[in-house]
Amino acid sequence: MLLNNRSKNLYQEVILDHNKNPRNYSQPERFSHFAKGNNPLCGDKLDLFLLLNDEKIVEEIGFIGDGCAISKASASIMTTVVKGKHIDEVRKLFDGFHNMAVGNISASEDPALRRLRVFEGVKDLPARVKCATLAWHTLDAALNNKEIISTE
Amino acid sequence: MLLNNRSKNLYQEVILDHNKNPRNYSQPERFSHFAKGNNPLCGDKLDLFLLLNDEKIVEEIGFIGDGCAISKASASIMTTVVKGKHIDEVRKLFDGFHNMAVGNISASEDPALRRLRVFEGVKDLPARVKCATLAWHTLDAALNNKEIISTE
Amino acid sequence: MQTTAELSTLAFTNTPGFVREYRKDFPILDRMVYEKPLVFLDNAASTQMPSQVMETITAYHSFHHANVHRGVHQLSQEASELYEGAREKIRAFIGASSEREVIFTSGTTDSINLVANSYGGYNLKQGDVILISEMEHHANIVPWYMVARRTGAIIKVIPILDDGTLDMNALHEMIRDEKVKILCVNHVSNALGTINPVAEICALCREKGIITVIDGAQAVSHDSVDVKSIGADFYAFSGHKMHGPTGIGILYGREDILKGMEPFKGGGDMILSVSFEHIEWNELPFKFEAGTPPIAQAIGLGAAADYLNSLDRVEVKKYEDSLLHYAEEKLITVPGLRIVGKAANKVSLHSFVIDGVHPHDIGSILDGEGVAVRTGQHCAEPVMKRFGIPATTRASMSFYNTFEEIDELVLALHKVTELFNVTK
Amino acid sequence: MQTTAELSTLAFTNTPGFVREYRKDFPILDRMVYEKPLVFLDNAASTQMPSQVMETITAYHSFHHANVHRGVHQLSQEASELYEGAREKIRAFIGASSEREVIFTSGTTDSINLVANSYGGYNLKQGDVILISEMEHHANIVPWYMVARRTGAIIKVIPILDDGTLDMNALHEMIRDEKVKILCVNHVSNALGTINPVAEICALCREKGIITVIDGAQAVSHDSVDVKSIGADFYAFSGHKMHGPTGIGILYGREDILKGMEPFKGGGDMILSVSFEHIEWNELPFKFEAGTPPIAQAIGLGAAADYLNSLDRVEVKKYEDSLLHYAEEKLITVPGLRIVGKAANKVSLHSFVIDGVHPHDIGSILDGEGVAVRTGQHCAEPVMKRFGIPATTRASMSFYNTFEEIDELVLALHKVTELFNVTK
Ligand SMILES: Cc1ncc(COP(=O)(O)O)c(C=O)c1O
Ligand SMILES: Cc1ncc(COP(=O)(O)O)c(C=O)c1O
Repeated sequence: MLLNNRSKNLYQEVILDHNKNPRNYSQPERFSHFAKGNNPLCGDKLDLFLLLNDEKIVEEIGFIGDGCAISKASASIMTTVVKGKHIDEVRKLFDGFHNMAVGNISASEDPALRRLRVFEGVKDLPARVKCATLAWHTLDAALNNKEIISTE
Repeated sequence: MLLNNRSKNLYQEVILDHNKNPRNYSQPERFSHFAKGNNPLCGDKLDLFLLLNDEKIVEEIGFIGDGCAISKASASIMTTVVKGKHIDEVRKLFDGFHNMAVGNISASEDPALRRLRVFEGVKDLPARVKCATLAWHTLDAALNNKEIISTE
Repeated sequence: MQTTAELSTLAFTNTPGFVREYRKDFPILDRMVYEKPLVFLDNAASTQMPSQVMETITAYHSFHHANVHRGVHQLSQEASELYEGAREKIRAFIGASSEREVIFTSGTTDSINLVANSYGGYNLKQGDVILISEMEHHANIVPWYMVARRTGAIIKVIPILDDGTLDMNALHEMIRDEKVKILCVNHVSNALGTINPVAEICALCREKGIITVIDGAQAVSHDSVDVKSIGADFYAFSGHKMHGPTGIGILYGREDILKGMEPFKGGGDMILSVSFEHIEWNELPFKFEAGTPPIAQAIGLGAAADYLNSLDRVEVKKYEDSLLHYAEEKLITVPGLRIVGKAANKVSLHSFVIDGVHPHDIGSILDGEGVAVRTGQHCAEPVMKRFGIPATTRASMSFYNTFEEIDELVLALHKVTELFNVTK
Repeated sequence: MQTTAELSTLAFTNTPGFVREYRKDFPILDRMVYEKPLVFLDNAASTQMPSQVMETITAYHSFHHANVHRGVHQLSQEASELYEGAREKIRAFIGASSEREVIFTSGTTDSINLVANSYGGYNLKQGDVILISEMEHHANIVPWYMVARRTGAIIKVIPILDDGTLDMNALHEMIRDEKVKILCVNHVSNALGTINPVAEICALCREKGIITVIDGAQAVSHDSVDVKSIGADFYAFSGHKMHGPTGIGILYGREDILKGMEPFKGGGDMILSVSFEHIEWNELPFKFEAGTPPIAQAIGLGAAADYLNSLDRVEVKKYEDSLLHYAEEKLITVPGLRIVGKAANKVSLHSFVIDGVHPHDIGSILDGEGVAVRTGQHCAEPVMKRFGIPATTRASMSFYNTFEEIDELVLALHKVTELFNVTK
């Protein structure tokens, strides 16, 4: 059946796949940073765990949570993308992702966003931007040692 | 100068006269019944004193108070009308006056209302009905031994 | 639950002509969304306004507006008469005994806060019990939580059964506790659609001297309500859920109870005299209406009552029942779909979940198809916890919805399950 | 007071063309009353609404209405954007730092009750002092009286001088008392027209750590208001007094103070999570907006702000000043007339009494001539007591009133004094 374009752009195969089989979906044995994310509007909840090594590189990352496909896939893809990266780079990615999600920049402008561009479609669904960015805001909070954040 | 008809009908010479020179404007030496009337909307205030004799006839009546011309003239004319009357008759007059003021009956239907018909014009000024009837409601309250009434 | 055999005895199996006529009164129903005709199935959140109500409001502003109660001039007289006339319309609409029992508030939430503060705040003592049903909207929970914290009263919860009805056995048991002073229950649940037996509950409470606070927000648009035959002590509802304006609601209260209550808010018009040392409250209902009231909104609410009265409400109720059952029959054809709330007595709404698809995703995809439904917790978190689900999708119908719109909903849901690859 | 010589330096001595243009926006100004053209001089009670605002509201209901905040569907998105967009308009209109400081209420009265309960109720202790000016409207007295009774706080009154200005010497003296925690004063008095030096008062209070609650109900329609340069902790006003709808108002509050406050009302949208045991409040400003907000009214208020912004407000202020002084020159020609409230800084309203004629009679007779004024105590009983009068007649002007309308007022007043045979 034919789906509206906005929905088609957002609910791509890769998102549906990460929703069904989220990667790094567990609490790592050791972690140095932790935060809880919460989007009360749609009930998305997320616990995020990080292990930074001495060089400030993300050595381990894992999450556990419940939420819509967008929030879950975003968390899953985020973990795969940031693993092994320095936190300065991670923070840049967060900025880039956020700007792409709210439509400030196009994903094609920033090669670093290549694997995140599947979420570009949320910019047309303002109600869903928070779902897509929840994991990233939670990551930012964990890095800044804020334990609980909410995107309402 | 030409005045609007509604105003002319209400502010007749006799009302203006009673406003300026209210009759029975004092507290009688002896009284058996008393009530305070209050119309918070326009700040009309009225103390009413009555002496009923054994035959339940109004032997003495007096009032003191502050208020608009309509409320003052109405109190003044009321005292002159009810003096010497039996309370059954007084209560009938109250009903008649009230019905005339809200436009339920025309003054000409009831000869007893002859001296009160100057107030018939209030029926066209709904905001002023309470001013015209305040003294009468207070009289009714005094006869029923309610001490404070309000027409708000 | 209806079987197909029973369904065939329903009043309507097709959208009747009168519904198509009524639809013309609602300009918004002609809207397009993403180039598709809007299918508005979010009426439990807020209903749409007919032109008749809009015109009443515009006429008020164009010809009669002034502040009420305090003026001798013509406009103020007219505004006061329209405002008090609206009160009388609402009195008749809900069968209250007197206009003194009809208080204009800014909505259901404001109404319940008034009761919780002005009744509860002054009458509840340490250890007193407030019974609240598990299916309440937050509006009938949070004000009680706040007043309980202040007074030391205790909240106890009347449980829901698996089918989404109130556990009446538990209720019978719970009201035997003499500490119970107040019972709060909605007439109709916004999350489940359940119509509660409020007349029965109020009668039980009356016997025990328990004050009943009935949240009628979801009831007034679906059927005629008579507060006297329900026997409620308090009954609250909102304008925007009965095709009237936002910013207006009603608190009905029994006169003898209202009389003894302290005001909730202070200000102009609710007093007889003011000094810095002593203040005398005004009479009912004005004691509870501080300041300039929502004049235009009250008049709009009166017009909404007029509009509802102009419908054949018995026929409309039958039609909504048909819609409800038709929707059920169709919804259960969607793979993995489960309806939450299966009470025999429901208003025309269905809350449901689909295995493996989060309601928020359903809502977005339906939106893309032009179908407006609500997804989430519906301000009824305890209901979600009770059923062990994070949220539901809710399709809530009004008399202006059609059988064809239900078909659109179900078609869109099939697209969802196809996309998410849900099989039975 | 102006002498005639000074008068001639005024900006306008005739109704300028732009006023005649503005009048066309207000359909009600074309009304006839008893076959005479309406002369509406009761703007301090409630202002009239321009078509632009009416049209915004009707368009909202016709094309965009749905409940806000909670929906993923398009209409709910649009409604939310319009509602939050209105908040941003109001933020800019009053110069608040952030939208978190702008709370939608149902009016000034509701706003002040919120502060009295959520700030006063939690912070005032036995023996603490609330300073209230003697020229306050009941809306800024009664809520404090109620909270004082509950907390044991004491109300002290800042007196008014004979000219209708605040006794600033007394104020200086009174705020030296360390028990003073809150000071309440209106920006503009509705009974006298006085514009109070609120920036100065707020600065004095800030030094002493006294919280300022400024009632701006009468200020916002007459001049631009900037809450930051005033330095108020709280600033309250109503939609219907600035050409917007009834049923809506604003509470501005400084973010750091609002943050620490408990909510006033409980319900949907003001919480993050709810169980019967624990509730978590939402963020600012939502913590203070329980339930479905006055959506259409907020949007209407935003449109009213747009409308006011579209005027040349500096020119309009000059024009209103000219009207005020013209009215004064004319009024004092009426036998026995005395203006109550002679502050040098006044908005365009005059309260007055006439020897031997009760204001209520004046009001009725003026009404018969098509002239709408307010008579009574103007919800400011203490002001009446202060001046030893039972009531006044108040003619309050807006930018759409004309010099000719003042002439009509004065002509009608001459009829009154002739009828009542008042001579100098
Ligand atoms: C100075 C002042 N404060 C407060 C109010 C109360 O405003 P509202 O009745 O809109 O709540 C008014 C108007 O009635 C007023 O003039
Ligand atoms: C059952 C129920 N109660 C109370 C409310 C609150 O009504 P309002 O938001 O209009 O105050 C609602 C709607 O949101 C409701 O559905």
